[in-house]
Amino acid sequence: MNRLSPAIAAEAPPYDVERVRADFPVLSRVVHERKGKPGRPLVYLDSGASAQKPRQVIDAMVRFMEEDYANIHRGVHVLSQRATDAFEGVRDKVAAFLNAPSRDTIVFTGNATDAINLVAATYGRAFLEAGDEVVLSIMEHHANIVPWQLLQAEKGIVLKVVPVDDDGVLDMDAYAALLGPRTKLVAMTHCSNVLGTVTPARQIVRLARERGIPVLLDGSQAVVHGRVDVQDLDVDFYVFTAHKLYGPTGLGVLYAKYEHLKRMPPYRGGGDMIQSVSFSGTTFKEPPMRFEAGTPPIVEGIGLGAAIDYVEALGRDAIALHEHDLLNYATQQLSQIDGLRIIGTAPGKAAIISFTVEGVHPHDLGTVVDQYGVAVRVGQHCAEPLMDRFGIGSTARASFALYNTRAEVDALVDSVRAVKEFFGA
Amino acid sequence: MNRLSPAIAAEAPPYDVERVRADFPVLSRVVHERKGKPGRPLVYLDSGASAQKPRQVIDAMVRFMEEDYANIHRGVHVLSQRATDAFEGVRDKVAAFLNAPSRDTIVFTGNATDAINLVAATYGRAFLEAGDEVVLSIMEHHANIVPWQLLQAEKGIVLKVVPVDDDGVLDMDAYAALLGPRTKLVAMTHCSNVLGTVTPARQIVRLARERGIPVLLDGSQAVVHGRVDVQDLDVDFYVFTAHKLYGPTGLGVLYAKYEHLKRMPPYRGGGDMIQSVSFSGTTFKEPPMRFEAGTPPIVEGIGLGAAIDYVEALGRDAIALHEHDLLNYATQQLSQIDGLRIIGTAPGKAAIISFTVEGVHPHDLGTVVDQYGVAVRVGQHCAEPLMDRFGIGSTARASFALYNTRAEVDALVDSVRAVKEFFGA
Amino acid sequence: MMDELRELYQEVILDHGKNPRNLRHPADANREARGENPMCGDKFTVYLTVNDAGLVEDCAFEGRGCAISTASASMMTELVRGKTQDEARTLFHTFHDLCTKDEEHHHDHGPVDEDTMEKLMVLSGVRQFPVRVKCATLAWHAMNAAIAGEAKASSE
Amino acid sequence: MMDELRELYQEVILDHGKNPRNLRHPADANREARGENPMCGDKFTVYLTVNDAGLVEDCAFEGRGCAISTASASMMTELVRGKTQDEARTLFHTFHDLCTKDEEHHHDHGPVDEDTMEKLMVLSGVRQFPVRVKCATLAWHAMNAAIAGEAKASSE
Ligand SMILES: Cc1ncc(COP(=O)(O)O)c(C=O)c1O
Ligand SMILES: Cc1ncc(COP(=O)(O)O)c(C=O)c1O
Repeated sequence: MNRLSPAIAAEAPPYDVERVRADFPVLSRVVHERKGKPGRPLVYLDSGASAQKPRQVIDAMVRFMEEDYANIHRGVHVLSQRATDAFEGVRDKVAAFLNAPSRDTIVFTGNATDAINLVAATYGRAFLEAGDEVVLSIMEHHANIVPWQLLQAEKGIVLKVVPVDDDGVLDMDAYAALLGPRTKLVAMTHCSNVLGTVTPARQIVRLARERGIPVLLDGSQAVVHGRVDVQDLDVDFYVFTAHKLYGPTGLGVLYAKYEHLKRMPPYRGGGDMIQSVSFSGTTFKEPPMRFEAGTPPIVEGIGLGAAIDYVEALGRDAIALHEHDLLNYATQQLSQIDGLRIIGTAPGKAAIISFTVEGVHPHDLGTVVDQYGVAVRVGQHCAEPLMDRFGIGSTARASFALYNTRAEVDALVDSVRAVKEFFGA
Repeated sequence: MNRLSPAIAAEAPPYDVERVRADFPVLSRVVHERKGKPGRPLVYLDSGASAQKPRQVIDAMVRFMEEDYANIHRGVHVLSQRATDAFEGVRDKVAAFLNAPSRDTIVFTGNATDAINLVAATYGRAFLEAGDEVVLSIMEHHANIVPWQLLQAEKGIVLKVVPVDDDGVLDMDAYAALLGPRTKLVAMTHCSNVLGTVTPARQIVRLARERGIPVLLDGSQAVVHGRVDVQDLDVDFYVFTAHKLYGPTGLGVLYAKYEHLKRMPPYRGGGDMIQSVSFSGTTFKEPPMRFEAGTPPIVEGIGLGAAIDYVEALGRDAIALHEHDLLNYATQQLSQIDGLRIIGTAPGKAAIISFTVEGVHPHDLGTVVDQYGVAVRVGQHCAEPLMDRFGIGSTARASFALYNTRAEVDALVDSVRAVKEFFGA
Repeated sequence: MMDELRELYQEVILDHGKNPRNLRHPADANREARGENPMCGDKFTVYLTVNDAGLVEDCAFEGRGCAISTASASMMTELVRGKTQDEARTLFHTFHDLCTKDEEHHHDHGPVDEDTMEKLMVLSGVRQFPVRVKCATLAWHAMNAAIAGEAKASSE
Repeated sequence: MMDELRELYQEVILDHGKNPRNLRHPADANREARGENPMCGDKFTVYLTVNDAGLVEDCAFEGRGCAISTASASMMTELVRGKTQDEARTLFHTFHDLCTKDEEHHHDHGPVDEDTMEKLMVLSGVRQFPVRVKCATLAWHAMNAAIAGEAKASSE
């Protein structure tokens, strides 16, 4: 993610959030309607868990299923050709989205979790040995912890954990110090789903590359909040998940340098990833097909293509600017609430705010603000080690997306005040 | 799959295929329209590769994305609760569809391939050792071959292959003879995607169970063409894929006896499958959650639920009866074409017809009939060993679904005749 | 909407949530079990002192969670104390039904006195908030596990 | 629609498809490479006899596929024979462009005589049938691999 330069900001057309909201059917929903009671307009501040889908994405999936659907890669008939072209076209689109050097570096998976497991199960299992070290951070999502722990249990690799300071800033000195002769991989978040911290990806990669260590970045949150250029980052593996990018569930993306893909053994076995099958010996296709076994999430691919088109049309810088404004405003408004503590105050962070309120458990807070129509996530956010680091069991988290408004920030703030009143906190 | 009893046939309401067709938007499509030329109505005979989706499935997915979408399992807000209830409700529906003893025996995966890989990578890797034997058949889909070959390469297990006779009937004597003291698993198709052969699943399971050997059945084709009762079959693992059952891409199902799931180590690591994560030790959830890492194919789950409702509403026996009629009619009509050879003539087979035409390569046939609007699959159908068994490189395959008609069979037959004329064969 | 919230967070619950009773580790406890809710990170340990006659002489807990789970744990310790193991089990199953099932599906798990039943009813306001049911039943599962001699509540 | 089919299956293709030329394994072949199309199962082996001066003295093939791939292999053997290795490579790249790229994206890979070009054009009718491009280029990839000294065509 590049920082926004003021030049870009000045050139940006005015961002019409109301027009944007009209693209998302669910945003006009009223919740908690009950016999005779009017209910509350939905204030959706849980896009960090999963983003809502614009009409354009839904329509693209519907149109595809109504007009061009067929299984791909194996058919000579017209629908299969059209479906194959459409799906493989999305591979080009994803490559362009990440500025990947070639479409063959893009592997489709089930979600971001699956993409990281792919790397652990193929690259990790093939090239890491007992005693080899994988460096990750204390703020990783479980998706970027547990696959390495499974490898640890199987192969005896060692996990090294980079700490964060009290603001949630990655300790780069500690990071540099942890890189050693046994370090065989760095697996690090590009943006924390709890703290909003954007990690200094270029520096992370540079330090590792100087020592010949490959780097995987978990971009599940990062691609949503800013521009990503895998060539500029010179990163080895980059992972994200479609459903957080306003796209469908059931689809993730792994970018990997072709030189790695080329060496990696297969992940799952089955149709579409083979060159030739016989009981005396089976051969596999070249990447990326080698890693895509069976019928892929075809319709979901079409949806992701539409989602990328959608954010590109709005403009990724414009989106970042809009979210930045929401982040600033929300930070300022929430900070005025007594007893409210924001967890994660790194400079340049993404539009994610985790917080606690003294005297109120996040879970109770979540239930009460929900009654006001405000959807925030409460809990550990799949980042238990980070919770332990901050000595808390859980937080409430508001995450902002391209369709949120300042009025929704106000609704959040009002509902948190109501919570405090309700619990006398 | 139970054979249809005449009693059921007599009671069945008349099957209104035109009303059914109206549910599938794509079926009214015209293909190969070109400047001034009218094009041909689509004759979709490739449902064995992937089935088209009824309006009911598409609508359910759209409605869910427009009204109730959120990430599941982790939210206290109303959308997350509704989404969780809807998605988990599908688990109940799938359990009922297979007559599974409990919802906890249903694991969602990415597709059927993923489901078989799950069993190979967890059950197989944990409980099979060098020299242990897995028995499968010569007519397996690559999805039920390659995962076992990967395990073979890793652990030195041995694959034993049950042959078929010239009709494509599984050689049950050979099967019984192959079951030995080292046999640790039987992995067998319940219905061949090439031959249409329905394997005698109860007998397969019974023979194995007498020797204490667990059985996996690949039901990817079987669930589409008939009723499946996993308890009646007493099968250990049962696998299918949503997109062939008129449901969405990106979703597969594994049924497994709970006693197995309970013992199986995790598959992929990540969020949602853990009980507690820390760098000093992570614990996993109970099945089925242990096997579902990260954000699942949520919207796809909703679609599968609607697909199951759809086939149940039409009546699975009524569908089977309709397909049976198409199969008989097509077999009879195609058989009248000189030089046409049907590969797969097992009694009681499902509505799938593979064939070759003397003097015409299937690939050329596919291209020509496509120009007539007829979509058949040509190639190896991900079953290369079976092709070798029949001494052919590939076949053309027409597969029939609940929406096909006798008129479409006629269109197929006419187009094949045109092929012969075209190539002077 | 505040009606539903008041239904869930009745005064007695807010009180027990803020000032939990029996939040301690009894030195003579001879049974204990942990319960945890992976969604919110709440963790409780429930301690029982069961005498030779099978009477629960003491019941206490450690850990902290949301208002619902804390209040439920606190009230539970008061309800279980002085009951036999069988009666405690009855309470667990009765309460579980109250929280998770429509009335027509409630089973008769054994007699529960009126006063206790009233308290269970208060806690079962959670039924209107399905996602909070795990909070309300967390300590109860642990208690039930402790009686069964398990170290960990099996349900989540 | 039959127009397009006739465009793809021109008489010369149907002829070469049915009666492939140079379908044999030359005893003096000193280069060979396999090519296979996993979609349809077609497999070809292409044999070259290259002399010290780099001239392709003989070109032949074994294996069988669809009319398109067989005809393409057959016609290729005739076109490549008597050409230098460099010329054969030029033919491959020129043909590949014809089959896969719009005219404005064709590169100049070297001179191709008119007669040969005409035959390549006939084969490149496959451009209208993208899914058949692999058939038309299968043997060519193998030929190109054989020249490069590889045992297997790398592209699919
Ligand atoms: C018998 C059989 N098994 C497995 C599969 C694999 O299904 P999927 O590609 O959805 O994983 C298929 C379909 O391709 C099949 O027909
Ligand atoms: C930083 C981060 N990594 C990984 C994931 C996992 O994504 P998924 O659940 O789609 O696999 C998430 C979201 O849950 C995330 O926020």
